[in-house]
Amino acid sequence: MRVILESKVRAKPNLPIEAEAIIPRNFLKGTDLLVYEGNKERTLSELFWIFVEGTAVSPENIEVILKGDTSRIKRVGEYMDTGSIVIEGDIGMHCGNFMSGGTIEIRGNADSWLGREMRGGTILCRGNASHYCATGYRGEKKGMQGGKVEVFGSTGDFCAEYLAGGTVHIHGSAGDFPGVEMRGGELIIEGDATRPCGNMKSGSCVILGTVHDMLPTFEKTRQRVLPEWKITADVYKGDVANRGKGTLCVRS
Amino acid sequence: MKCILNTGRTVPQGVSVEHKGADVYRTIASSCFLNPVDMMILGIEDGDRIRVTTPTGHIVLTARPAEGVARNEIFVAIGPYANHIISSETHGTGMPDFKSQRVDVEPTKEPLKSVGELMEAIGGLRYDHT
Amino acid sequence: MTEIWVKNACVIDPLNHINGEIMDIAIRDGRIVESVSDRADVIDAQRCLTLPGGIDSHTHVSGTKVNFGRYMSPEDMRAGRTKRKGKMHVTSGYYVPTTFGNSYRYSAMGYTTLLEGAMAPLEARHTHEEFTATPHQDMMANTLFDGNWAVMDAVREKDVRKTAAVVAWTLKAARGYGIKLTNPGGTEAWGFGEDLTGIHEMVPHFAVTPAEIITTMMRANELLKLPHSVHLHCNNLGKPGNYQTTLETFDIVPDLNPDRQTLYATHVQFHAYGGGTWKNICSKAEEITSSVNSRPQIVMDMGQIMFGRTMTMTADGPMEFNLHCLHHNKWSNHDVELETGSGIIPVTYSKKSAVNCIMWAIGLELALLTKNPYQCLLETDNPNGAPFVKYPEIIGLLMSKRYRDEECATLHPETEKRTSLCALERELNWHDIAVMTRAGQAKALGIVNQGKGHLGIGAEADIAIYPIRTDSVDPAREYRKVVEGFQKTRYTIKRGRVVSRDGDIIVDGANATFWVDAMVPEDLKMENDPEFIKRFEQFYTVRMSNYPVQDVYLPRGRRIETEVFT
Amino acid sequence: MIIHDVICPFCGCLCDDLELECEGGKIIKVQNGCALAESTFMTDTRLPAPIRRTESGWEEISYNEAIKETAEILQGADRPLLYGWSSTHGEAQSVGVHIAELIGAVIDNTSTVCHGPSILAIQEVGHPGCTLGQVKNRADVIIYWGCNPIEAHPRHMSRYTTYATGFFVPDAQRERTVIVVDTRRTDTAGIADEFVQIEHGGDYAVLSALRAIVRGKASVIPAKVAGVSKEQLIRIAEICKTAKFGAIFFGLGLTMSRGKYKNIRNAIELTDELNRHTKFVISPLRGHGNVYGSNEVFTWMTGYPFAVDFARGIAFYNPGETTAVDILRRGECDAALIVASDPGANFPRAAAAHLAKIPTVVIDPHVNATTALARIHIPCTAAGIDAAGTAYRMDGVPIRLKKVIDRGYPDDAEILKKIYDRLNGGKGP
Repeated sequence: MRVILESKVRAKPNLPIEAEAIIPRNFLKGTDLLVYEGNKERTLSELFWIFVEGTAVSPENIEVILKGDTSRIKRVGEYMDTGSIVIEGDIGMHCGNFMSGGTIEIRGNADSWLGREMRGGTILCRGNASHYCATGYRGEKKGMQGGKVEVFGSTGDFCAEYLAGGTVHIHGSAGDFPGVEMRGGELIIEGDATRPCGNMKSGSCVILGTVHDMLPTFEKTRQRVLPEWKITADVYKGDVANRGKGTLCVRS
Repeated sequence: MKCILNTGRTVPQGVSVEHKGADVYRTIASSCFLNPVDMMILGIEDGDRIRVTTPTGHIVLTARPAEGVARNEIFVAIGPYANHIISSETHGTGMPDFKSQRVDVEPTKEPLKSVGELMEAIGGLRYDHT
Repeated sequence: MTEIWVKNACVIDPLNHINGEIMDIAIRDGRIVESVSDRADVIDAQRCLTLPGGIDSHTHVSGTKVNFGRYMSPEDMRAGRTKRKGKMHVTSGYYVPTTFGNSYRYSAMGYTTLLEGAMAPLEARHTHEEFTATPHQDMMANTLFDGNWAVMDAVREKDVRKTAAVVAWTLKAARGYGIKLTNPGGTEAWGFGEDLTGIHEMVPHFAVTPAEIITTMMRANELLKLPHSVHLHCNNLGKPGNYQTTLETFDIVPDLNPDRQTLYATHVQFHAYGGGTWKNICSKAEEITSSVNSRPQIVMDMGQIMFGRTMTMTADGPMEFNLHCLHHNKWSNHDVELETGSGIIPVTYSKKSAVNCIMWAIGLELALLTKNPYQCLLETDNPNGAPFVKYPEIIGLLMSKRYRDEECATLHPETEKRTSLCALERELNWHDIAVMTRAGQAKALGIVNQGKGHLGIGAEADIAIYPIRTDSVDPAREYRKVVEGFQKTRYTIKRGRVVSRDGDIIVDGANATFWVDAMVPEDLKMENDPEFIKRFEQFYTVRMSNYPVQDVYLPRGRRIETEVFT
Repeated sequence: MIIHDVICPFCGCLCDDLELECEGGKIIKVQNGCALAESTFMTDTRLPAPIRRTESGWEEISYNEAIKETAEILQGADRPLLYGWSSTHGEAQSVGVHIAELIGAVIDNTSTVCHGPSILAIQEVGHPGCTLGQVKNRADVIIYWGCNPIEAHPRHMSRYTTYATGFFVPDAQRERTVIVVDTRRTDTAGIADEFVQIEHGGDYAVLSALRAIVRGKASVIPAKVAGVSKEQLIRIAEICKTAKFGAIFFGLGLTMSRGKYKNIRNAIELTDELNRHTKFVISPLRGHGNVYGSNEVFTWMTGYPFAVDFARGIAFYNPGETTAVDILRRGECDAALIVASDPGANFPRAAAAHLAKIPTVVIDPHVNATTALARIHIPCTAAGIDAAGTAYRMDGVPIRLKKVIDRGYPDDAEILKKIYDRLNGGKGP
């Protein structure tokens, strides 16, 4: 089954919409869902043109497609466990929060907190992702714990903060402090990064581009060939400031 | 000249903070402190005007020498002048780069604006009162 | 004039020797009376369990430390959020809820009076501000004296009268209720990063010992005729082998008051550890309870822990730092000049941890091994051992051996070897629970004559009606029903108004704050003591005139004046 | 008339030992205060009456009209923003939170552009701190990092640190070592025993290096970190480890520079590490007089110290998303109520500009830059001058601000209550 949601023109287009109801499973029972625009409750149909094609008996066969201006829509795919969501343009904050299964594809850019506290499943972002891509919530000890986030563009600052499990793969560059407070999982940055892995405890990070402002508290241990990336990398252990035992590999 | 814009509180700024329409506040909030060597390179003297530019916009300030300011850094008291050119990006933290805005500094003859003018430039209407 | 007629109530009112009688209760203008007019609102209790309003005699719900626990825990705030609903404000938080969260949830459980366990006098104003935002319970604040410089000076001079004078001045300034000692002397040592390891060790720079502080304060407390006794958090909290310190402390407690205990020892579970390391820690609940069973001058509370995530917060700064070094989670510390300290860290009590399982068992052992329920009160040192919303589960555990056995089966196997819990057959009855959750507290806190903790004529009409039929529920078998029943009252009545129905608050709160104005002879008034004033102005960072809490902070203050001593 | 022990409401020090001389409803002399205190009390010019911006300019209106129109603006809004709060008392802040909860607003206070990042750091690692008297009575090592108390908190050093006589530090100037860390050689740096000049944006690296050195891992550290020599770092670490009681105070140099809250987190973790050797505490130098009070009040009422979003009925918090600058910069809010602060002057232009595009109401005793951006400005009392109320000092000590004179203005808490009542259909909170 295919559910196409095309955003309607709004009187106040800057108002954020919170739409955690947009997950494949919810469309099994129809499209009578509630979302929020600013501090007002709205029905899905007030904000979207809704087209449903075909039927489904189980949620894994449901595909939700978002069209139009979706850059202010937050929480799409929150707690999603199966099925797929395709966003043709940009998507607002918190897309794929707490996601545990299924696939989200964003053809445009993603705003901050993409895949926050994710447990499983896959998020593909064809454009750029803003700050706090694949991270956690304020004060919580663990960020993303499982699954995969792949960003084909670049990310903003604090990417993969508190990463505890799963894989984060950035094809472009990451901003300041990627992998800060990391305690597990794998972070791959094909482009450049500034001050990577500050205060990391555990986990591994590979950076293929240039590292700016490498922190002074990483201990260079050896060189290693990384066959999957076809490079030789300097291998650092750290963060020493934090009794950390993480691995940071930077192209030699 | 490429510099980093640093802002902060000062006693004169604090003393006049509730008198934003007053000339004294304008003088304080539009003063830009530079390292004397940088001033020499720019070819400006104490009291000359400079134009400080960022991707957000530009502002005219009065240059003042200060030994304590590092080379390639400028210091302006917190307030509407500095904020006229500081980006509103917060890096997801809520806090703009009040102390690490990259700027371009050049001498100018353009006049200083008043706080009222700055507010009117963004759609406000000054209320004259001191 | 408002009147309520509660009929068909199955009342347990231990202080009035009523145990399960079906009776009616008449309420007029906030008090229990002989009879009401026929215009009274009628509540049919339908033979449900009806008790005096619950009293928590040791909880952390208001003030600097509690609020800092909230401030540093956005991850907990999102755990318990509710929307505005009728008279109810928004609430957030599970183990450190907002003030309204605390008030609503306590009220839903039938609690109408709370004693905040620790208030630093310098920051008392903060506690009182939060009291007014905790509207459905009458509040009182234990006032911290453990590292008070003026007290330690008087103790060193062995001057009980002077000690009493300092206490009286400070209680009045802070609008406090009673004397709290938290790791006496230890919090001062922590000012320079040290701690004390026993009650006979000298406090650095002050040349007094915890034993001297405790003893002198007990005498000063009785000299001042304070309603409550000294309220003590013993030294060495949470350390394996600390039961010896606890027993030594109990040994120095005289019996000075015929009406109530001379010492209230709080969260004793945390002070009842044998062994010498975390590897060989074991229960010493038997030793502790046998001491308490032979000493009517001591009342303790359980300090029960329950499994799950919570926050520890105490004035015991050094203990929190030690705990932080074990847990490596976030740590806050807040020492208060000339007075005390405090520390906060989040913890998770896990069934996989032998230590945590033993702690859990010890709390229950204390309650089951104490013969007189008036001597072991039920609490968790909220939120240190667990958030107070776990009280109904504790009641269930105490009333049902079967429930305990089922829980024990899921615990670390060491629990059975290093505690005696599994061997204890005792199952507490409804009356015991009523004592341990209200009558005992009222007696221990000295508020029976304020009309608290009982349902006699003239008492404050604080009443909890639970959806429990004691004639048809067998708590030993149907413990789930007991737990559920105590989670949500059918009615909570506070000072003669129904404030909560089936868990929902239905009116705006109008609590009172009790505080003690202890009278001292003219020559002992500290506000006239030049040496005291000089030292105050020199070493505090607020002026003495700005220190006392103004009356505006207690919109419904209830001042309790004591008789002057000679 | 002389009034003793008056509290200055200007900065987070809340000095409470001022002497004010009043005559005929006017303050004519301030003693014991700094220059900031003197101007706070002496040159207190107010907006005389409520004003409204119209097509043809500003016009005076009555309080009733102003309150009615404010309520209408807020009532109709889909995403109202209530911002400011730090220069007024807790009583007004608390009504503000109730309004936010009632109408589903975002409420934020000035810590958002001040020590908000410090709060984020504390939420990650906690805060080993103390009241200022502990520092005064015990500290033999004082570190000012990224702050300039001589300019921003002029009496901090004489009341609480460098020059204050303490119980265990009777000869303060000789017995206390003062370290200043900054990118600028400020006046505060001038009085330091040790000045550490860091390259711009290098605080995090220097803090990490210090942590490693304190842990005995100096071998990993390169010869220079962000412009600071390894020798100096080792010397600083040694001074700290051998202190009897050390206190770090930090300011906007850490919160506003690159990395923001990560700098503070690192400083807190350094403090934590030092506690394994001796006693160490750390504290932010809070700016506005009662900004800490706004954090306290917000926290006990909503669970969060700032940036609270009630749009969904429950309280939601996520700085970067629910913070005032972000909401304005994204053009989200469609009405604003600004109380006791001046975002027009203190927010980046793009954020301030949005206030002029939407109906904005200012409640503040003084005309400020935001006035020009507002539709309505309602003058009120100034807490600590003509209104009494609660304020929290930078270390959490609550102090009652005094009303020293009467100038005939209504209290902002009263104005806010009236707005609340209108919004709530005439019923109180």
